[in-house]
Amino acid sequence: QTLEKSSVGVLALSSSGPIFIAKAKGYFAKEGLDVELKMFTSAQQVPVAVASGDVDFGVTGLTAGFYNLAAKGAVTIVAAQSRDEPGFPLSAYVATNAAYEAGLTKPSDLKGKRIAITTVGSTFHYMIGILGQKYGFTVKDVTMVPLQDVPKMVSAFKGGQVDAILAPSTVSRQVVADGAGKIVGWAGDETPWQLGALFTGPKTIQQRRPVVEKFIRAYKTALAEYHAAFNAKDSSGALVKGPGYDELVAIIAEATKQKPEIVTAGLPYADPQAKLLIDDVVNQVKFWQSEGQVDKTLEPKSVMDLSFVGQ
Amino acid sequence: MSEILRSDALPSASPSLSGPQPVRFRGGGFTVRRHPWAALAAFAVLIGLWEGASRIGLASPLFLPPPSAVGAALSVMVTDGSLWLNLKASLGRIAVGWTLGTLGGMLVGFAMGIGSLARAVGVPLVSAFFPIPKIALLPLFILWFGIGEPSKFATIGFGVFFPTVIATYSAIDSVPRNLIRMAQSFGLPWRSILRSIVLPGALPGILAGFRISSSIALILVVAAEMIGAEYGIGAFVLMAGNLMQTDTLLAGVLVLSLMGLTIGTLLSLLERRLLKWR
Amino acid sequence: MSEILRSDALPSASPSLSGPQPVRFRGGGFTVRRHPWAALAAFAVLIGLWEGASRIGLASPLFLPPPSAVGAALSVMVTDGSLWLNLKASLGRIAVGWTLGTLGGMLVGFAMGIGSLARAVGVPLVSAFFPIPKIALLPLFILWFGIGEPSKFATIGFGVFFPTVIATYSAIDSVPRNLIRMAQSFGLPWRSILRSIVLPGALPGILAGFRISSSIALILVVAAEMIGAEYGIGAFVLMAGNLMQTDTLLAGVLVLSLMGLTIGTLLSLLERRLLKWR
Amino acid sequence: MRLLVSDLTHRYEDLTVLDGIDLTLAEGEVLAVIGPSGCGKSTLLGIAGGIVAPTSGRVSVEGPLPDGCLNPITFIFQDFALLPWRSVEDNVALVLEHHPLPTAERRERIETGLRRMGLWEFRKALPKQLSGGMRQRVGIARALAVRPAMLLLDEPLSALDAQTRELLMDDFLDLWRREKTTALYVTHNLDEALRLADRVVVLSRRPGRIREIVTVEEPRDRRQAPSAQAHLAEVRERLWHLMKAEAQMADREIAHV
Amino acid sequence: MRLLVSDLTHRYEDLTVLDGIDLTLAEGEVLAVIGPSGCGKSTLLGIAGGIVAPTSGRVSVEGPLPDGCLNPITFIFQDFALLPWRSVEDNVALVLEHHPLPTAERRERIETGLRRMGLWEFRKALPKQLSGGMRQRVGIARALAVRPAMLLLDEPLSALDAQTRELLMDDFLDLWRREKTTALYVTHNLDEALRLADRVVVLSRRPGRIREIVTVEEPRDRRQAPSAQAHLAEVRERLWHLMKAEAQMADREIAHV
Ligand SMILES: Nc1ncnc2c1ncn2[C@@H]1O[C@H](COP(=O)(O)OP(=O)(O)OP(=O)(O)O)[C@@H](O)[C@H]1O
Ligand SMILES: Nc1ncnc2c1ncn2[C@@H]1O[C@H](COP(=O)(O)OP(=O)(O)OP(=O)(O)O)[C@@H](O)[C@H]1O
Ligand SMILES: [Mg+2]
Ligand SMILES: [Mg+2]
Repeated sequence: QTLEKSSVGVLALSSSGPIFIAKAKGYFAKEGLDVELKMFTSAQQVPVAVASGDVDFGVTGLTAGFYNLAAKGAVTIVAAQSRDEPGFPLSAYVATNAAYEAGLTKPSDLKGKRIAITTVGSTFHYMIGILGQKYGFTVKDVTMVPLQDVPKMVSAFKGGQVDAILAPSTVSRQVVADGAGKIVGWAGDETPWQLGALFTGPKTIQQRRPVVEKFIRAYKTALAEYHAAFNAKDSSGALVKGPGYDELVAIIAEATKQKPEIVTAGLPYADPQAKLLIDDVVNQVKFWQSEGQVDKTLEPKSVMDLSFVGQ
Repeated sequence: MSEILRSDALPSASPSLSGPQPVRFRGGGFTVRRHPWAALAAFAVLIGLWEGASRIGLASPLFLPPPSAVGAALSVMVTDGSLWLNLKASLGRIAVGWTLGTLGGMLVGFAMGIGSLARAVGVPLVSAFFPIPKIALLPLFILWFGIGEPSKFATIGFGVFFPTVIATYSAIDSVPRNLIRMAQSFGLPWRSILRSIVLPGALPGILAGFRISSSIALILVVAAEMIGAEYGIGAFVLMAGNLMQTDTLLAGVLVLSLMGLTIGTLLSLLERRLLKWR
Repeated sequence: MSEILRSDALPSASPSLSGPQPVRFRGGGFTVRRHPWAALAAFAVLIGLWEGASRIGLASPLFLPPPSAVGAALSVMVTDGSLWLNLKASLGRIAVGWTLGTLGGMLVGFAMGIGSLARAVGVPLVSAFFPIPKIALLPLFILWFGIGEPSKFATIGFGVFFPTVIATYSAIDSVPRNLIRMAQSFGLPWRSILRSIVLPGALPGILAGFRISSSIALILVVAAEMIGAEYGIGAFVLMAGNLMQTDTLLAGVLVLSLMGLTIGTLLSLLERRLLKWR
Repeated sequence: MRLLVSDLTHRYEDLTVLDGIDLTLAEGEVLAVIGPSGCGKSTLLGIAGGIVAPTSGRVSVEGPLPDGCLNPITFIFQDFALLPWRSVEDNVALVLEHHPLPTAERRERIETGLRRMGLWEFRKALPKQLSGGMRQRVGIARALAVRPAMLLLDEPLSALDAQTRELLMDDFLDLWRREKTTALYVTHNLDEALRLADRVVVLSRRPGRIREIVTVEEPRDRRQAPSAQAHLAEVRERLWHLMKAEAQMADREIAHV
Repeated sequence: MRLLVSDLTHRYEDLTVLDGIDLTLAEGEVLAVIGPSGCGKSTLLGIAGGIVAPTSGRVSVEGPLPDGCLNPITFIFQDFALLPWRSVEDNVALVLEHHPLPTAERRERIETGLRRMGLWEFRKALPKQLSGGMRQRVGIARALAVRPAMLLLDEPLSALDAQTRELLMDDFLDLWRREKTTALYVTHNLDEALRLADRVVVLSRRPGRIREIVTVEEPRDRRQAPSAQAHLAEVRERLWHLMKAEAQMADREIAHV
């Protein structure tokens, strides 16, 4: 029996772990799919690749660009990826030493500061937005400095040209270890939200619905395994190693070309049923619309097709 | 014989022309005729086809938004003031960076045009630095000058500097030697020769250099604004790209094209004013 | 009277020269003398000063690594094979993109050079597209051609296309009309005139265009590689900048400079071969 | 070959350049055309050679063609019009390329022309390697290669220095002594016209009209003799008298402030 | 002013251009220099004018200067050497600018020169708006503005067409009739030399040596007369005889294969 060909665009990050697991442990093959992994270097590119038909599926963080593609009917969310969740250190607010001494000691102090982000419309931009929603300020109250990529954010941070950055855990810890700044909070603790999703093109859903169903079944199997291994907590609320922990870390380390200890330090939370934080997705769309970066006519719920995960 | 004559100007089958034969016209072709409306028509047809293709769904509005969408995006830019904001930021950067680079380049170019030693030293240095794409130096400029305006000025300034140096010293080289000899033969002092002959004689070449350096400045302002710029046409286009707003992106590109055309037109006016004598 | 004569070629205080007076030399200056060693000396002094400044701690090695560190970084690139890997990637992209853009540009340029209608339509279109910095179109190209090689080829190809069009049709315009008239007066057919006169006559202009388009290709390969390329000198430089490895960055820049110089030299050789007749 | 020009008028857009020209060239005659700058001499030649289409009027030719004539009406240009990228022999070959000739004849035509102009040892040279005089000799060799019935010469010597000009005038005299090719010879130079032409047409300043046609009685080959000088000086005087005022005015008219 | 050239030799790097030139220009004399291309005529003039430094030999001047002379030795150039960005009057003004003159005198010098050359109505024109002949007239007006004691003319007419050349020769004759300025006149053109010069120096081809100095007996103003033609034709014959072989060889020597 020949396997049906399919492809998925991913970033080489731990958050794509379930895809790596499903591929490595043969869950796709079990469903009769031959899934090719295509690695991309930035979150912008994955939905574009889906939209242009280069790949069938994509898993990555949700950005304003993504919703614009969704608005034009190029992509649809079909399942959840990772999310920011209390107790899971994924993205940190990091203050420079100078800013810290000047009183930037907790996330709410970010109001009125210069913050480096990658690009306008990125996940970091939204995280500032929801932080503001929580503490009563808007994006206009901070100065966002778009620097295209994380390394440049770090150099601007180290050079003292911004007061703070929002950065992934590994980067944040490295910055702190270098003595260049202090972590003042974690986005997961402050503002839990739906960081990423699995998506495909509406055409694929229409024309190859069985493939989508098979893909998501395999994905959910891997996701459940991932959740059990990495997201388990003991009664005190501390994280513990779940079943198959080392095997799965090895798979992810191999796929992301990272050292296992780096991988273990930044494993995000993922819902075992691949269920989405629907309210947050709606909030995201509304936020981008209020920022003027997504078409106002977009109906927030229309970006999702939840039939596959049964929500 | 008749074989040979067949391909001739005179349609005759014999080596002698009996009666008078009119001389056949054999010029023509290779002349430029004017088609004053062709350009307008071409633009109209192009835009019409493009709009039509979008309307009947041949081109997805995501990949190629119709002209009407681009126009709408542009009018949004105009009404919400972002056009002016971004334009101002970019034009300011071009003005400062270009002026710095041009002044420096002309100074060095003049030294190289007049002084043999400056030239001997300068030419190889310039040829080594000139081919380096200045965007490759962006990371370095960010390290040196930070992510603020100075690094953007530096990127544009350095990009403009080298072509200006080359244009200036070549322009001085192209000042007719016979004019200098003439001035010497009338006993004009060195400074007069420089002021009255070398400078005005080098002007056309220097102005031609401005044309090149201004288009380089336009490229580099876009590149420089990709890093750490809040406003600016480059930042705007990049943002539109990131947000997958192709209509806005094309509106930004249109603005860039108009900026380039405007700068070019201004330079032409300047040339026509200053070089009336040509 | 003596007042007037004082500033003269002839050192005399009276309106008559009593005895024979030698004619005073008043030429000189404004001539280019050669200083064959100056360039080498300048490079040596520059590198020496730079190295010295780093050694005695005047310049921080992070911001301006000494030449020795750059050299070391370069030799690491050579030994670990990354130089070759990155160079190969960039050169491949330049080769494909430049060739596509040049072929297309020459085709369109020829059509515009020969056909009046093609010109009437083409000139305004080209002048509208030419000033757009091609990096601004990168997001669009990624959308159209994906993030792989095709979008990089397209960026380089489009960047090269427009200057080639302009160079080609200007080159055809600059083919001396008198040669075409001569050919017509000898009854040469249209195709012969095109092949024997227009084509070779346009060659110098086209080759001069290659010089511009190759340097544009070099800029654009760096720009294109800054977005989603694993290998390539542009990606390499960007990565070095991101990692704050200024020595590696400068090594990459050095490689770019050498690439530019090499391409320029190759074009000079080509010109000298093909345009021996000038 | 004879040339018949009748009631020829030419306009470039609004600029009338030639007005009512009537002219006949007899078989083997050398007719010089002189006239102030811009009076339409080159235009007249272009029309006679079929590379300018006249606004109105008739231009026709009749009479025998030389053996092997490939291009009855052939130009010799002021700026030589050599292809700089072709060697001397390839420049001559150019005008034979589109004719179906046996290789031997093709080679023979090239060699004869070059030898006659003393260029055989320079056949591999590029134009830039030659002096102006030799370049024009290549132009002549090229014209001879097509065995023309009529030569149209547009100031063929005015790009040369005076001494080379003297040498080339001898070459032309030699050519007409041997070949007797009909020729229309445009020049600014009275002395040139007086050395080479049977008759001299004087054109008025623009729009060019025929002011007078002066015949030089002395045969071409005897004009160097001291005995001929008085007659030539007289013709020269007459021509210069016809020309002077026109030339003065034409010279000032070019200026536009 | 008199010019004395003795044992002059000039080399450009390895190329010997002039070899052992001895020459004297008498007060008010017009001496023509003819010789084949590249024989060093312009170099000789450059040395006499002090803008080329000779390799060896002496060049000196003596004698009275005209009233108000600002630049005793003054050039007139083949290519006119006008500043294209300056108007006619400003081109003349250029050579007065570095002299401390009263404004009235400055203006008077410019006006006199321009009026004499018939350029006063064109004083605001740019060079590109003038014909070649008028451009050279500006060159002459400029030279006159400094009241020169000696004129060095380097083929001043060879960029002009033959008819304009005739007109300008009359201007020169007029100038020497009035001013009697000593002049060294380089030309390729025998007829020009015979019209304008008192004596004609014939140079050999490079390295230029003096082959002969021929005196034209007939006074300059009477040379147009029919009675003078025989003598002039004879001198011309002699000069051409001296030149012809040199010119032929020089013409071929320029070619390099
Ligand atoms: N293709 C053209 N289009 C418009 N005007 C032209 C064209 N060719 C020539 N003229 C004008 O027509 C006039 C006559 O030109 P033509 O070249 O025939 O004069 P000419 O007598 O040969 O002058 P010259 O002695 O300077 O060679 C000139 O005023 C010239 O500017
Ligand atoms: N600055 C220079 N450096 C080297 N060689 C030169 C220089 N100027 C002239 N020559 C050469 O010296 C020779 C004589 O030059 P010059 O200009 O004096 O000749 P000419 O007699 O005026 O020639 P023509 O009649 O062509 O004007 C020529 O072969 C020329 O190439
Ligand atoms: Mg003409
Ligand atoms: Mg000379």
